[in-house]
Amino acid sequence: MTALLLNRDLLRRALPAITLAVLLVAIFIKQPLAMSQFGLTLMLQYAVPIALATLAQMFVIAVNDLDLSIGSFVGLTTCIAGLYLPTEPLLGALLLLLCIAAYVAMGALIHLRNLPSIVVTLGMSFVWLGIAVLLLPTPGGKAPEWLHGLMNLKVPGVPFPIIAAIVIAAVVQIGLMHSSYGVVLRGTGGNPKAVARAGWSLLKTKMVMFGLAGSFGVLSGLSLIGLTSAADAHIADRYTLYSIAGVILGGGEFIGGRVSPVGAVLGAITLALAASFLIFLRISPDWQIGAQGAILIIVLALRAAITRGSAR
Amino acid sequence: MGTQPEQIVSLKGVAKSFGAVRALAGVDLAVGAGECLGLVGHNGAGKSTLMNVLAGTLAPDSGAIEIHGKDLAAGYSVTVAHRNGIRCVFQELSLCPNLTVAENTRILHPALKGFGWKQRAGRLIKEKLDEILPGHGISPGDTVGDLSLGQRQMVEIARAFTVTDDPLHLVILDEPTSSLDASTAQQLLEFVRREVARGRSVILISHLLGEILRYSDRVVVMKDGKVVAERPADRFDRDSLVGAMGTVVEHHAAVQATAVRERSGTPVVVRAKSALQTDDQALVAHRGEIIGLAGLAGHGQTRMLLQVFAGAVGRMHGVDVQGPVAFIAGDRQTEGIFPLWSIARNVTVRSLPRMLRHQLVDSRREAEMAESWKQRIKIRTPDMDNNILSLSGGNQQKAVFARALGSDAEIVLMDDPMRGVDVGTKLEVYDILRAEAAAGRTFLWYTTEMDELNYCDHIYVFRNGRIVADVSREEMTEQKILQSSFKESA
Amino acid sequence: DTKDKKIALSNNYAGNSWRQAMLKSWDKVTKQAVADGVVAAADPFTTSENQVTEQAAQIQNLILQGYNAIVVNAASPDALNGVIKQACDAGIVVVSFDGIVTEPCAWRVAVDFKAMGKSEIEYLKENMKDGGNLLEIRGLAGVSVDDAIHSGIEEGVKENSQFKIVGSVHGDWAQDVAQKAVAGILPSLPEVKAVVTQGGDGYGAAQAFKAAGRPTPLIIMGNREDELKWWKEQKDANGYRTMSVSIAPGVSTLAFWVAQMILDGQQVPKDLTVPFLRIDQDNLEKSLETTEKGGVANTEYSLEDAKKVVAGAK
Amino acid sequence: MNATMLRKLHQTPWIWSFVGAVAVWLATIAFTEGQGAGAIVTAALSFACFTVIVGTGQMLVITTGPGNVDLSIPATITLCGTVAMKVMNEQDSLLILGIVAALAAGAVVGALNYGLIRFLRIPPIIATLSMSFLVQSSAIAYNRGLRIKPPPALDAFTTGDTFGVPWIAILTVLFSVVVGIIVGRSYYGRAISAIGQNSRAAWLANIPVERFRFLTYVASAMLSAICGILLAGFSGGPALDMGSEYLLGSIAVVVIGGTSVAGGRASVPGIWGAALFMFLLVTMLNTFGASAGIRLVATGLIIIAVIAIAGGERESR
Ligand SMILES: Nc1ncnc2c1ncn2[C@@H]1O[C@H](COP(=O)(O)OP(=O)(O)OP(=O)(O)O)[C@@H](O)[C@H]1O
Ligand SMILES: Nc1ncnc2c1ncn2[C@@H]1O[C@H](COP(=O)(O)OP(=O)(O)OP(=O)(O)O)[C@@H](O)[C@H]1O
Ligand SMILES: [Mg+2]
Ligand SMILES: [Mg+2]
Repeated sequence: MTALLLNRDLLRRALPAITLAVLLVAIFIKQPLAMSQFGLTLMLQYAVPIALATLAQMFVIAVNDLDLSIGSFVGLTTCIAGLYLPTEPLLGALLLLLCIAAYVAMGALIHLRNLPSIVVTLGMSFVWLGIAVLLLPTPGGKAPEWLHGLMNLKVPGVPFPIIAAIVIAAVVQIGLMHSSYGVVLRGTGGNPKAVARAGWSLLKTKMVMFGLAGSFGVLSGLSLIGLTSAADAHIADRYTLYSIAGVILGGGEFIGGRVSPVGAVLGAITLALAASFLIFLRISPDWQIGAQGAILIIVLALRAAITRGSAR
Repeated sequence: MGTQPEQIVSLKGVAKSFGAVRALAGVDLAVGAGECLGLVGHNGAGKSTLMNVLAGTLAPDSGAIEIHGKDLAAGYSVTVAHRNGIRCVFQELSLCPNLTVAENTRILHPALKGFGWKQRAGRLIKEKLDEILPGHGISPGDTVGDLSLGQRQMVEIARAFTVTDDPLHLVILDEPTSSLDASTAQQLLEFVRREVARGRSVILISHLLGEILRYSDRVVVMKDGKVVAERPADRFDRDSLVGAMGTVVEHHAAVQATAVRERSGTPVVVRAKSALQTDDQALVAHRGEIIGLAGLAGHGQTRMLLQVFAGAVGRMHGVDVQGPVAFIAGDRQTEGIFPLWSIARNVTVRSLPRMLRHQLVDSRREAEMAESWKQRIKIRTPDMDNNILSLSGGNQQKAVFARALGSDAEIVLMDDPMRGVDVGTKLEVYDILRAEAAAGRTFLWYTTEMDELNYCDHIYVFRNGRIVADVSREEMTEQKILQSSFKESA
Repeated sequence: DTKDKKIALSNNYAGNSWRQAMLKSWDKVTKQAVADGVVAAADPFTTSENQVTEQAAQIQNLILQGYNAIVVNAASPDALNGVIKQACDAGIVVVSFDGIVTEPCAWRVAVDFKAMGKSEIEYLKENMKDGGNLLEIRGLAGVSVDDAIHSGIEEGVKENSQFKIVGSVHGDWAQDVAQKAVAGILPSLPEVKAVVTQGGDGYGAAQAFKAAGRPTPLIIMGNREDELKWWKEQKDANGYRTMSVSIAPGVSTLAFWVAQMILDGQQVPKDLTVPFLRIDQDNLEKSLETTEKGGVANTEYSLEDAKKVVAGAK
Repeated sequence: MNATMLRKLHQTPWIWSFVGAVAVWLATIAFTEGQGAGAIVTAALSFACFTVIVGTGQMLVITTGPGNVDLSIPATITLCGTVAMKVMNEQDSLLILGIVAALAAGAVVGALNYGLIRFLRIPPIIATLSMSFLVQSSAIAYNRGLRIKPPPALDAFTTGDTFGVPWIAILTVLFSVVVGIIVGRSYYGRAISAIGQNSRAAWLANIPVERFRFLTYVASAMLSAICGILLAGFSGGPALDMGSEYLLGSIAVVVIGGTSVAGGRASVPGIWGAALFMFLLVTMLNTFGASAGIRLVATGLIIIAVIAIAGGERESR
């Protein structure tokens, strides 16, 4: 009985990894070329900024909120990075810090006025986009050299995106899941009243979590412009939905503070790879969009099948 | 207990109102070192409110909070309370379900940080759990959400007694035994006595007067926001205590008077077999019977009730139910109340299909039902349109009770439904149950209180998800039930 | 000789009629080319949203798949440069069209959107001698095409002070959004003599004017069949005059032939310009005839056309 | 007196969306010195209808509990608008058939949404998002974005008005009244509120949880279908991107209108207030002639301001 329970729990935790593995195998079968350092680097490069954005979303979801602005926020940070970092690095860094501060303030506002985060972040998504359009009415800007170099780093033997993903996942996993303050942060999502009754400030935990979300949003923007080498206000609009999907794919839940950083990173990579897989399948353009939906459904249905199969 | 021990806390003239409701009308309360103070009173008397004030989670409207002789009322907060060695186990549990047992321990102790904190937290809570309840089967790595209600209660209590940096002088236990079975409760209370012997103080709130009388040194009785009696425990007996609470007792003898009925006299309305059952033993209920589900907590009684419920509203293998059912949840927080709704809506939700006129809910009939149950089961509120959360815990439970009793259900499933209900109300509810049973309603009643089994016509004892004994009313003795509860199943 | 070369189309959006017509033209022309053995394959790929990152990932996968040339309609002129460079480095010919890219290693089959915007004002200059108030319907803020067309219009207005833009709304290139925005701003505007648009919003604007009970101004159309049909009705009823301009969806086929020529080893300059497709009062009927019902006025290109464009650029 | 009024205000958070709507309208006509005051309201009324219709569906879904949301609304609008126009084929005689076909298509989408959520246990947000991709593809494959004119009767109906009050607005107000009654006083309304607060407690209170969830998702998709038909009639034919602005728009009006995001509490009048507010806000900023960037920033800040003034959900213990 307990063995079965343990097993199911283990399975549940391993699910994001299993899903990813299945997808990778399918890709390798369809396109053996992908199974090389070059191939993996190409396929996974763009998963890095998505993974960072997904982690940003995860911090917010962990305290029972939802961030509908992360996509346009990442867009804005690419604009700031593209415009100022190469020429006026200090100003650029300052502006990026200001962005993070705005996120902290957003968390404080949501907590103090007890507002639905969906509306506040929806409103902020307009604000971010508006500022980005004001800064950069038409795509342009340029990634600073060091950033471009970093994102295109070649490490012999291992594709760089994989190293990046492991490092990112490990740092957040330790910080949030194993550190002692991480417990308080997650507890805020699980039972805020209990955390408050133990004498912790909920305002502070909210602000910390939103600050972390903002920081990872900035990192996502930086890594993104390092790849694209130019900025665009709309560059990451899609990240909002992707990041939410990534968190859920990674085993997170919308309420109750149940999240998994490693899962979220795996979820983000899975999403990125799912799109690649579709391209290898060569579906008629009419159904290429639909196939994206279908693959999401299949991936998640797989989860359901595994958890249910083991539950019996 | 003759000499007055050193005082730890002393509340003076504490008053608190919620809108029109005067929850505390100037209360004085003092706790000495090394004392177990029993606090009793009817549902809504103001016990939890007073404890919330003491724990720093609720600011009083007026009054002094003296700790070790110093008035700290200004700027009093949870942190101040903790720093002064006061902890509280609240009536509604305060653990984070997404965290592990060890992590929940860490939440209470800012000092548990740095390298290896997880091991330290785990050790701390494990030692305490072992001390209270050897063989508890809870590991520090378990996620709290996966534990049963009783286990969660154990964890929270054990957590309250762990010590790191801050001193620990007083632990408030607000109905700690409500979700525990009798033997676990006993172990817990023995532990409380040991702590008290070590010089710690405990405030114990309970509606099980036996516990109060046996384990506390001094008893304080509250009524309508005031302290109405205060005496050493040995100067109270059950009747005088009940009398002090303002309840008139006349029912006691009546229990034995119900005639024992022939089992086969009425048709079978429920037949259910547990999935874990290896033999043919099934739970059977005839119309008009009160069936008791006994055994230690968490041995499959709730699961059986859920199984019967699922069988009644849908289809379920091994379950045959004749007639509409209603369910009374004991874990009211997670499966009972609708927190956004008024008390009235919480009461009527199960009966809405009956209250439709032209497909719309008839608000007059709804109000009528709410009002009549307010009277019958004595829900203490100025207005049934108030939010359900404005009720005291016991009164919330009464609303959940009223929901089922007021419905058209012929079979009522009760999952330890008296949790937190005060003595007076309990006695009245027992009367209602018997009257309803006589009128043909069937009750399946899981209870952790041995006394309540006296009201049952037939009892099934559960162990490890199985029925291990099938006891009729005549054969029933406490001895027999306990024996079967511990018996390794055949 | 390109008969075993493979060409891919990387498209970033398929959610409007223009893109659908573009895909259809591609399909028609390249199927024939494959059947004739000109190239081995010409597969179209499209992403669901107008997103740089999705398209970048898509192009990277196309690189992996070993295509010899990639024809791109890009989501952003600059932001795809990273991946375009990767493609070039892998020896792949990249030809961008419509949404062009600035990466120097790629070819561009460009439409001068700025000139297109300016041509709208120039038309008005000739047909509306005493000038007047203009309403501008723009596309999606922050996107380069919107900015280019807008700057053309702006420049035109600056040079012709008889015109004044009294209102400007963003219609996001979606018919219903444009209609909504126009309907909202219209009551507060003085008399509007003409509406300048970015394509496809003309009919919605006409509806909004009708709903508000205002006289119908001169509305520049965007080659959609419903716009042309409405124009024709007005023309027959009261001699309504306007013009219609847009980029032909079939430009994808031109880009295809350019890619084929490059693969064939021919010298092709990096920057090519295609004229936009313009419909005037006199060729309205003819264009309407050849436009699919509910579709967009279109022209498809042949190899000869492509050669002419290339020769013209040399 | 003042205090009780304040408390009342606090209990009806949807008031604020109307206050916001009136405020931006006043600001607009102050700018134009009164010009077009009535016409702006007329326009707002007709465009708000579409948002209100899909917003109502979204509200029902959101009310059934945290995490429940319908992201397939835009694609469903597109598909059903296309199906309707294609079946109607510009003929009044086929009007009814077209409506039935579109509604049926909507019902199928809703049922599939529910199926993904229930049987494959996919979280609603992803289930409906995935579904929307499939639905969008179906719309593309079905008609490839060609624009089919609505039949004259539909055109006339959707654009008609009486004394400046659009017919569809009258109809939509009636519809809202009916939904208001259903949500407030029918068994279904009570049940989804219960499910939204605590679905397990609802199940234990004998509420047929899954049946009502199914109904809710189907209702949302069918309302999208109705919106698709009306929108196609109103704007002269369906387009592939015709629903895209309702993705976030439908959620925004629901939440600004005072419905609880965490589920359990619905507010029908609030949807109207919020829909009018959103339209008038864009109109105001357009009228002021602000640049796109400023417009976006102001839109965001004003939305946040309105919701912050209205205040969040109170906690009662
Ligand atoms: N947040 C609140 N809003 C309104 N009324 C409240 C609130 N909290 C408590 N009350 C009221 O205060 C009174 C005292 O409640 P309290 O919870 O202290 O009772 P109790 O003695 O603990 O009862 P029980 O035995 O049922 O737990 C009750 O009448 C209750 O309805
Ligand atoms: N055996 C069970 N134990 C606990 N919870 C259950 C059980 N079965 C169902 N539930 C909970 O109740 C919800 C509703 O279940 P159920 O299938 O009975 O709904 P229903 O609305 O009655 O279905 P139908 O529309 O077919 O009548 C489930 O989603 C689940 O959360
Ligand atoms: Mg209490
Ligand atoms: Mg059922």
